[in-house]
Amino acid sequence: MREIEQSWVGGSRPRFDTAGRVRGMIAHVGDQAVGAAAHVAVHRATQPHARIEAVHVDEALAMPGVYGVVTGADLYKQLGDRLLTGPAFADQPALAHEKVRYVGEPVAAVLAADLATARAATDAIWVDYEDLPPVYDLADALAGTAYVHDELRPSSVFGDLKHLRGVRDTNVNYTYNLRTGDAEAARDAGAHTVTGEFWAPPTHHVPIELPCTIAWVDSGRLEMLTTTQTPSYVRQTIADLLDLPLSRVRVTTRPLGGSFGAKMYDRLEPLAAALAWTAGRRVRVTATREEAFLLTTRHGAAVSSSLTADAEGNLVSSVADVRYDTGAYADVGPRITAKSGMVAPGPYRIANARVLSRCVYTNKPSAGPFRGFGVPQVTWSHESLIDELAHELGEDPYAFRRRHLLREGDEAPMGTRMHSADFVGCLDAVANAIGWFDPLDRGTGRIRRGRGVAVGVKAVLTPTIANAVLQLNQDNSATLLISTVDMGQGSDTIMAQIAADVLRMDSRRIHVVRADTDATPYDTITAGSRSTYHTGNAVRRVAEAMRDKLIGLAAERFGVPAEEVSLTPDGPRAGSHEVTVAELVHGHFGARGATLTTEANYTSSWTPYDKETGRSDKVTEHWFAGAVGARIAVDTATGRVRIEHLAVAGDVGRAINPTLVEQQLSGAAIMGIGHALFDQLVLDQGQLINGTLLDYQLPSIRDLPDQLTPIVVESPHDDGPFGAKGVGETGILGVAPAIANAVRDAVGVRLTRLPLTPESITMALEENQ
Amino acid sequence: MKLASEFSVPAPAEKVFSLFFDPDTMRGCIPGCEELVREDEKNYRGRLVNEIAHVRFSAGFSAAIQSISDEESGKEVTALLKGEDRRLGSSIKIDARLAVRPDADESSVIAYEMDMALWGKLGRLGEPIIRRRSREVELEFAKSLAAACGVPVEPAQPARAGAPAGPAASAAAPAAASPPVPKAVVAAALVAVLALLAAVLRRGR
Amino acid sequence: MRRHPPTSGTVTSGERDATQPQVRDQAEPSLSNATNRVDSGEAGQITLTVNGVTHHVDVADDTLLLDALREAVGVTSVREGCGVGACGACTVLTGGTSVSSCLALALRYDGAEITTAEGLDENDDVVSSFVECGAAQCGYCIPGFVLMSAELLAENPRPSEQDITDHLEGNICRCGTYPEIRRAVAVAAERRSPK
Amino acid sequence: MPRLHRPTSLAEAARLLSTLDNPMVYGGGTAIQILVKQGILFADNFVDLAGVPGLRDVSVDAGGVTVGPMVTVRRMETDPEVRQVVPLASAAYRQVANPRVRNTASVGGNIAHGDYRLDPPTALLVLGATVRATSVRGTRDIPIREFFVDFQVTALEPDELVSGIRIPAQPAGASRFEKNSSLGENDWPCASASVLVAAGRVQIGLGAVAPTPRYVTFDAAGLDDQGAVDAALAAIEPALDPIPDVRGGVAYKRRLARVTVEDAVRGAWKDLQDA
Repeated sequence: MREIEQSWVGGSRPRFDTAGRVRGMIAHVGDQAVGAAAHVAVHRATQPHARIEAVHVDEALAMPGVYGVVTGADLYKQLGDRLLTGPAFADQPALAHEKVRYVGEPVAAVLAADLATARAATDAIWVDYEDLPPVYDLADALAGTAYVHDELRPSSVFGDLKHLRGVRDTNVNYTYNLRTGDAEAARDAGAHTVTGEFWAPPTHHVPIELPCTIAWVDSGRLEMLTTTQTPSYVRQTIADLLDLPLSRVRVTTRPLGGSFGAKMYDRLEPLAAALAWTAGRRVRVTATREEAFLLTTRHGAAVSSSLTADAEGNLVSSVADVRYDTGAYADVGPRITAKSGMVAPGPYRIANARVLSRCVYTNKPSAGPFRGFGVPQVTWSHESLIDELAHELGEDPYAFRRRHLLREGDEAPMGTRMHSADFVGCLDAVANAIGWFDPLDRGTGRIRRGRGVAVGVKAVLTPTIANAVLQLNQDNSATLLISTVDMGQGSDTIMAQIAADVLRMDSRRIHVVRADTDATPYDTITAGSRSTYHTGNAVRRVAEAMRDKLIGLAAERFGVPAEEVSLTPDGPRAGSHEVTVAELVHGHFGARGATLTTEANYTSSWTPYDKETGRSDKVTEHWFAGAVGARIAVDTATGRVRIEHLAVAGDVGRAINPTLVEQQLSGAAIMGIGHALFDQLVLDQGQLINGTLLDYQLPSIRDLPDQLTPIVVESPHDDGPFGAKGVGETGILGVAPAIANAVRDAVGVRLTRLPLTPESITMALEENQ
Repeated sequence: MKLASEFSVPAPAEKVFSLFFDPDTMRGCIPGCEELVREDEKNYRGRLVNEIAHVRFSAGFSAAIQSISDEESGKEVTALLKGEDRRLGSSIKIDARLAVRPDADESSVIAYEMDMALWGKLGRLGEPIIRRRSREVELEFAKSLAAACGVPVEPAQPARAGAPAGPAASAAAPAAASPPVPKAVVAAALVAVLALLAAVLRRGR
Repeated sequence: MRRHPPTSGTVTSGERDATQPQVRDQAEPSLSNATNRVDSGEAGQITLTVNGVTHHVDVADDTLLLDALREAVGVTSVREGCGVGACGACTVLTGGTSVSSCLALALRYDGAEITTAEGLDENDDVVSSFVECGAAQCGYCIPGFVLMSAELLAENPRPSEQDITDHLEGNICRCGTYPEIRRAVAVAAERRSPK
Repeated sequence: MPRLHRPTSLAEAARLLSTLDNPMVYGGGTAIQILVKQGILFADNFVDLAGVPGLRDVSVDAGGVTVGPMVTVRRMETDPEVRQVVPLASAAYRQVANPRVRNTASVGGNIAHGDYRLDPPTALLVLGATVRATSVRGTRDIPIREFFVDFQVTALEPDELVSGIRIPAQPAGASRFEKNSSLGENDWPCASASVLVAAGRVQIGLGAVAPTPRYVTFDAAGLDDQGAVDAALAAIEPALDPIPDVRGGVAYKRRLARVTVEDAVRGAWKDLQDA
């Protein structure tokens, strides 16, 4: 392959600016020179659920260097109900207003000359509370004796939640029902049923870059530089909050130092905007690591489920009761509840399925999006159950799955057909990689070995909108304007590869502009592994428009019909006619430095699911299919699991950049190892007790498997750009159940609660004796 | 977190209760109790100060009696305690149940169960320190109480600290010779809970 | 952290190597200079030589080296990730030795020779190996890994895979770039000391 | 933050500790900075030992190793002479946190912190180290086995600082340091043990399984490896008093302590046989 072709689709060119990243010379939000700004620190609630009677700020105000102290009541006076924001429910105030709903909720903000002063001043604030009955967990919440919110307030973002407006006396803010066939009857009539009570704990994303927002007012406009994955959403939120036209709000970003879902929707931005606007000055809001733990979390989820086979071993019924603990604020929990609830039966041919999936408020830090969007929690349940059912039937867990997996064209239990979702290919690949069909030295004495597999399915975020603007410079370089945020996944590189492939140019000559809502066009969101497909399609279209434009100009210049002109790396050609892009563009405009501009849109569509049955013939634009295989050794004395080989496969449609795809798969797998073995937020009566990196456990280089094999499976999607789909989440879905299934294989115990700590394994072994 | 334990005091129940009724004795027994005021039949408030190792704590607290059960088989009281240290940005809430029963050989047994919530900076320190300290202070309190009874004997081993709270420990206990006045029981509950509170907030470096 | 008003406290300046713990039997040359004191509980000026350039930096008693480097010197590769020395994003080398700058008082580093990732040449073996191995996703934590790797290879030119793991265990890459990082360190070692 | 004092002599440091309100010794500074950031540290004055001469010295003689309090943990791990004379201690120091923290953390601070989970005290207990404590009242030597009094409480008086540690040369025999974590591999230990088999005795130092590091010893005469393991498990039983936390409950920590000790004893026994 020529060097230029290495930079196109299918080429493993390095990320943009890898050299700059390695030496730390790429500036993130927190590195930007701010100039004189008020530094902001936040006083936080010391009650899980209480009415605010008074906030005492005088001592803080009197401290030298303190510019001001702002409370929720102050903001409410100016903003009214607009203070309450959120993607699903307008339930979260930037500063607690009237009530606090979790320990650590922001109650008052101090603006000061420097951060140390601001933080010191927050210690001088105190609050009089009248405590209210706390709702600590799902059981408390569903018992319904105390309510986190007096009534539900759907936001205007998701139109389908309107019917919930004003509903009172409940902690359940959303319910998704799936009814296909008669799952209960089929279960009762079935020959073999396995059941389980599964628990996946709350976890945290912990991107190493801490969140930071700088906001200022410029000529009556609110401008902001912030660590967000969702600049277009934030612009709308800020416009609503401050009651400004969208044209008077500007949100800009820089490359993020990781996110995984942590930096989206309403994080520091509403507070920063409200403070900058009401105080009329530049503010810089940043979070310590301990504070970052409180900004959003991954939903803890309980799943009570069963899976039934008939006498012939065919799957006949899947029943699941799924409860997502969304904490004090709904955030995007309702969407997670639906999108994940609908795949709770797993990627299997099952005639009868019943899912009740609920999103539940509690008095804890809010849970929101996290790599996998709620699906790992239900994958934990369905992949444990099917494994156990295979054991009960005396079948090989790999072969049993393979027999029942959905194939191309099959309709999943929620009514949507499969396309470009090669579950079988993924499962075969990981089974082969870990030597499923080879004899296994199972060990004797203390060390016992086992193998496990798991399959995952997830729908891409749908519907969404992506736009792209392309400027082709006269020197045959280009500037691509999109609002996708590169947070490590390499989207800038991939988008450039797509455009360059269409335009037959070197992708390294394409500059991707960082999201800036004044300049880059609307894009729904950078999340849910949607960008390669959605924004990629917009980029493909914008490049095709540019190609057509160049060909048109060349045809004019050559005096030939456009159909005779082709675009080559050396410029347009038609027979003996040739011209470089530079000559063509200069010739067209007669000016140096001129640019050609095109724009394009890509919007995906869906059929909303039926309220009663949860079914839809097109619930998603496309599916993600993945599988994980694990070979592990359990030290039965300590209970510790050692992963000898972890193979992770994902169907990506077509790999735009195979190296980046492999990194997404292996990176997700490593994150998944944490979720499987030790990663969890521990709360005691609403208080987070392991919210520092001394106690919160993240996988280090020591936790790597002895062997880690990412496997790219390509089953091209008819409508994907060059057949491609995203891959950011695929790798994480099945990691925990694959490892748990391997533990089951090794030592015969079925664990249903994550993480699989050595303590839980030894306790299960003891109970088994 | 839940804490449960019991310890015996080598004095008859009546004597223990009368000491409970004596604020001076109680102040001597509770580490760091600077102030203890009875506002009405059911409500108390006070202040605890501790300067131990490298954490200094100063908390106002209130205690409200929720219920008193004065049965033949034993005495039981439940109370709700709340405290706050503004400077440390920390709050505590304890749902406490306390039972007192006469024991053999002129002694009595105090059993307690606590459901304790600790929020804010101190809460972030997690459970181990609290569990460890609560046991220590319980021992200390039991010793002080024994000394106040004029019997400087090691108290019973409070080995169940940290065990999950079970049913009331007093269920099978023999009846008290003479029922103590409710207020005395209230004071006993308060004392035990305060000892716990002090326990929580003492922290070595 | 609270700031304190100026007091009559004393701070020695000109200490050169309180921060050079790896130097054996150090002569502590600055101690003869102990009378050279500035009267400053609030602030003092220290000298930091960062990537070969000398900076005079005003610091308070409680200024952390991390903040001095970011705010006064202007380096961006040294980053706060956890604030408690557990993630390694704030790693710097002082006299070739790795330090968590988020736990280090700037005053203690008066006179120190500090290297940050920006200070490494782009052709440096470690830097170029990381680039070639694709050992950066978001890249936020990578400068810390680069410096730890540079320290390792200076001490141990031919590390085993276990040596690499042992030395990098205190750095967190949340993107999960560990396999590429491990490969990059091995490549750098090979490049620097071919077998 | 408290005020920082930077004495330039041991005498000045001791004087500061005796006169300042709520003083605290600032050694390597790693643990202290964490407490400062947690916002709960109660100290008005820090006495920084970085400028005191002589506190970074390590001297090795036939009888053992004398270590200044500001010697880094990393040096104890890497110094060839230390490794030769007290290999068990060196092995334990090597397991502290990560290399970057070991570069800064000090030997004196490591023990003065009194954390029950730290690795080096297990080896110091076994080797019978002595802690030298200095104050304006003079200097005294505290046997390490009397040093760890309670949960984060040591035998140091408030005005005392650790001015040195003497570690006797490790006797001929065999030693092992083992530790197990229960969550991430590089997490704090959930159980650790130093074991020394020498001169007919087995000595064991235990970390993380009681409010303080614990020391037990027993006669090894006539024991085979299984006999030594059985004796060791019996000997440690009364010393185990784990604090339950997110890393494990009491039962699991006791179990892990037994496994850790068994592995260390077996390893040492094997080394002895192989020698």
